[in-house]
Amino acid sequence: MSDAKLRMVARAAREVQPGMVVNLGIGLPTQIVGHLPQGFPVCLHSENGLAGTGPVLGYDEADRNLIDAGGAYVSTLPGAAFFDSLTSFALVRGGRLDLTVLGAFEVAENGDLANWKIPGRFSPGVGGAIELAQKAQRVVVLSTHTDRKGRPKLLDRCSLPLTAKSCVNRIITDLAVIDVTPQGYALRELAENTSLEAVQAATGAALTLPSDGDIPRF
Amino acid sequence: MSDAKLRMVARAAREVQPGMVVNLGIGLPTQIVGHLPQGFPVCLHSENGLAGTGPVLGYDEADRNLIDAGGAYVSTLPGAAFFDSLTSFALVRGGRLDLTVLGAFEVAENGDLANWKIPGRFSPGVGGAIELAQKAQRVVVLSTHTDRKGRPKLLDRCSLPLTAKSCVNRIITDLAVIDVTPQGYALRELAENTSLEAVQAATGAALTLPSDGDIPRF
Amino acid sequence: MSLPDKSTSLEEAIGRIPDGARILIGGFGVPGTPFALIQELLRQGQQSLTLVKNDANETGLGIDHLLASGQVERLITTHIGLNPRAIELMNAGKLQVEFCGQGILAERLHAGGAGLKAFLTDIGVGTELAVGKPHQELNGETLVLETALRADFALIHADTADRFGNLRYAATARNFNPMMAMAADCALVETERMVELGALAPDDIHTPGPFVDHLVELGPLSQEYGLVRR
Amino acid sequence: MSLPDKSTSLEEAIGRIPDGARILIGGFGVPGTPFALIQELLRQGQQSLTLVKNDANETGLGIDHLLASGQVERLITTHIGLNPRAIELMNAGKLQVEFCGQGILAERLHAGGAGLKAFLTDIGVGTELAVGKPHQELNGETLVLETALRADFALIHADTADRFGNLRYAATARNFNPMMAMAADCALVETERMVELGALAPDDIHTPGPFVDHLVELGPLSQEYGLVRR
Repeated sequence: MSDAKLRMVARAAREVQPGMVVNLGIGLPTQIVGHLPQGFPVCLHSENGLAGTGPVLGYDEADRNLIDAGGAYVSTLPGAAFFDSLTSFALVRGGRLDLTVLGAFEVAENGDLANWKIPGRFSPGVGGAIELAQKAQRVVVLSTHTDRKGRPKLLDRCSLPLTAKSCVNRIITDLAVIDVTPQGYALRELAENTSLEAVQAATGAALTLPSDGDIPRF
Repeated sequence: MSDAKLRMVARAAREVQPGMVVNLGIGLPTQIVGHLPQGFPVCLHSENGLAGTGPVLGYDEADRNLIDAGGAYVSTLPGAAFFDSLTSFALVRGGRLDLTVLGAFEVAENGDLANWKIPGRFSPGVGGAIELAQKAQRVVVLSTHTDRKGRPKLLDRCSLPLTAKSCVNRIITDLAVIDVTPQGYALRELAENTSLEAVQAATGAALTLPSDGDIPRF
Repeated sequence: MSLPDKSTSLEEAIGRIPDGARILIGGFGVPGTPFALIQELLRQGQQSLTLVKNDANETGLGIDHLLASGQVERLITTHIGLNPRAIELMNAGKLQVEFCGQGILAERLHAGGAGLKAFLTDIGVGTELAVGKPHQELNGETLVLETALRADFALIHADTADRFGNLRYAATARNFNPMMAMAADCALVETERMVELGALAPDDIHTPGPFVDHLVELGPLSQEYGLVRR
Repeated sequence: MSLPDKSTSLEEAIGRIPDGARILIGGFGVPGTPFALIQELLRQGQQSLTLVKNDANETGLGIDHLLASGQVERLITTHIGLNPRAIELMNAGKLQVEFCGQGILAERLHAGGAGLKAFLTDIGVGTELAVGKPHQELNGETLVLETALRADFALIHADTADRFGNLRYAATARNFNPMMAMAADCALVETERMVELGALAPDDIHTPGPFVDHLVELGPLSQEYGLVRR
């Protein structure tokens, strides 16, 4: 993993508070596990029917019946529980999921999220993303600031089909930590190796700055 | 139990076919268990969360956590399962209950059943009766032919609040076995010690007789 | 990573409940009724409560104490036939009672716990039980709209639990407890046995820990939990 | 009294399925997918099927065989991203695909299994996922009406079963199997182990026997059940 990605993931790990029930999306969010302190009190939820997910296992240690929602063979913590998909999403929609960390294609300044479909190119189905995004108590997007072609992912409006409306609370990228507020995007932190100007240039909507002008680095 | 009641219960036991899932209401229907042949293949359902209910137990053998829906301490058959109330009524409404045998205050010739409320005198709540009556694949009423004051319970219309509409398939009383048909009540069998005239007099609606005039006794 | 410890005391658990709270209470008859949590609620004396419980227990047992003490303003239930006091209070207008079909109550709690808003059913159509409820057509059939039911608290009785709140129930003591634990903002659990994390096999858990907020291990069980001699 | 025996053969179980049937199939990825029942369905060759399954498995696994053989007309699913053939057939108009949110699919199956008709939810409101679905207001909130989902058959994979059809699933192989067993007119189950009546503790059963119709004990498991090396 590049230094930039490591920094993003380490920063995202600080979003996980003690005692939370957390669902980590496929890809970068999954890497957060490696950045939590030893013995940190948290319950990871996998929407295919597991609470208390432990670290990923290698092929030789794997149980053929025990995967996370991304298909990785995982271990369980002492106190883990298995359940059916009905119970798993009741947990999400019923308000028991404190935090989800997800990837994104696009985010809008009102918190709209698009992360499941690119018409004509990618439409595999929404899976569990819609309910995670709409119903987690807190939604953090962990994503590169721009797409592969350098275009901003943080926009005033999404152009892609939405996963859920007004659901994103915070966005953590390789460049910045940005909150979605009633006044739009609010810059909270800057990555070590970037500048305010670079972040503004890479963002497709206006950024509110801290009123005291002091922007912490991460 | 009187001879008449014994005869009713024994007759009702013949409604239970091999392989059925059956719910027996409180009171007389519960007595059916004692009239099934040894080892008879049937699954009794108790709506408080049990399939495979066995015979009632005495106080000394009872488990404080194991009752049927009438509050009786019961045993379980090998292969019994416990489940929550959600699953229990899913079984009923989802069509997995082949037969229920229930008591009645009143039945109407279109199959309407009233067995839960007498306004001003008795209104303890409907419990599970509504779903059992409306959704069992087959509903058999097991009841005296008349009430304590000698008034017919089989009527053209119910006067009491309904438990469920057009739900009763068959009525077994101390006097007769009567089916609910599109043409109204159809007399199928007469009790040993009664006459057609006595049954007609005790019934509050017209009775269709077998076309061949032959009425079996039970 | 490790799973958080949610164990607490009876007093502290029930102390979270304010006057006017809406409380789901597990149990069908004696089995599964959280008698110790109910006794502590009686002792602390919170007022103007709305309770949701399958039945009103019997005289001198369980929520009958709360009816007798006047702490209950409203009861949502399926059947109160074994509690003459409940019927008397209802008939005297001192207790508001809302009756619900038993399986419909289970589904309303499931809907609440699962974050759904309402469901459509043919149960009760054409009877007094559907009067006053919204009706609507679907595919030519007339259906009743039943709303989801959630509450501020749930009082749950478990047989065995670990400190994260994974629960197991015994026999027919399961009944409404799983749905109620899921349908409350704050689920308070009493358990007959507390075991170490990992002592319950992950396949054998009836209510997963994430649905539980606070957990109390019971001492010796009071007489209320015992067999009822009839 | 005794509980009936529902054991049968693979051939007889799948032989009940006619052309044009609507079939629920358990599994999330490999775990819980009834590969042997699917292989027998491939062998018998029933046509014009509608399948309901969380995902389309991966190429060369599970229902991918039925897609390749052209037996499937329609697929109701949540995500087919791991099966390029499914996406290709969909894009070519050779496979009708209806997408459903994962938890909404679970609830639609629950509603079907529980004999409810529909439910109201805020999930998907304002997104393309709610387009074409009936909307209605409840307490000032705009909601989507999601209909119950039932089918003629369910193909279920259990870890352990007794001859009455009480089932236990292993780890995350549970997933959609319990709701699907409940939402079918006829639930066909394959089990890795068949045990005697009474060998499963009544408190430890995931799917109670009354929901199961026919039951097949598997021999040695095929490679499809094994670990997937990535």
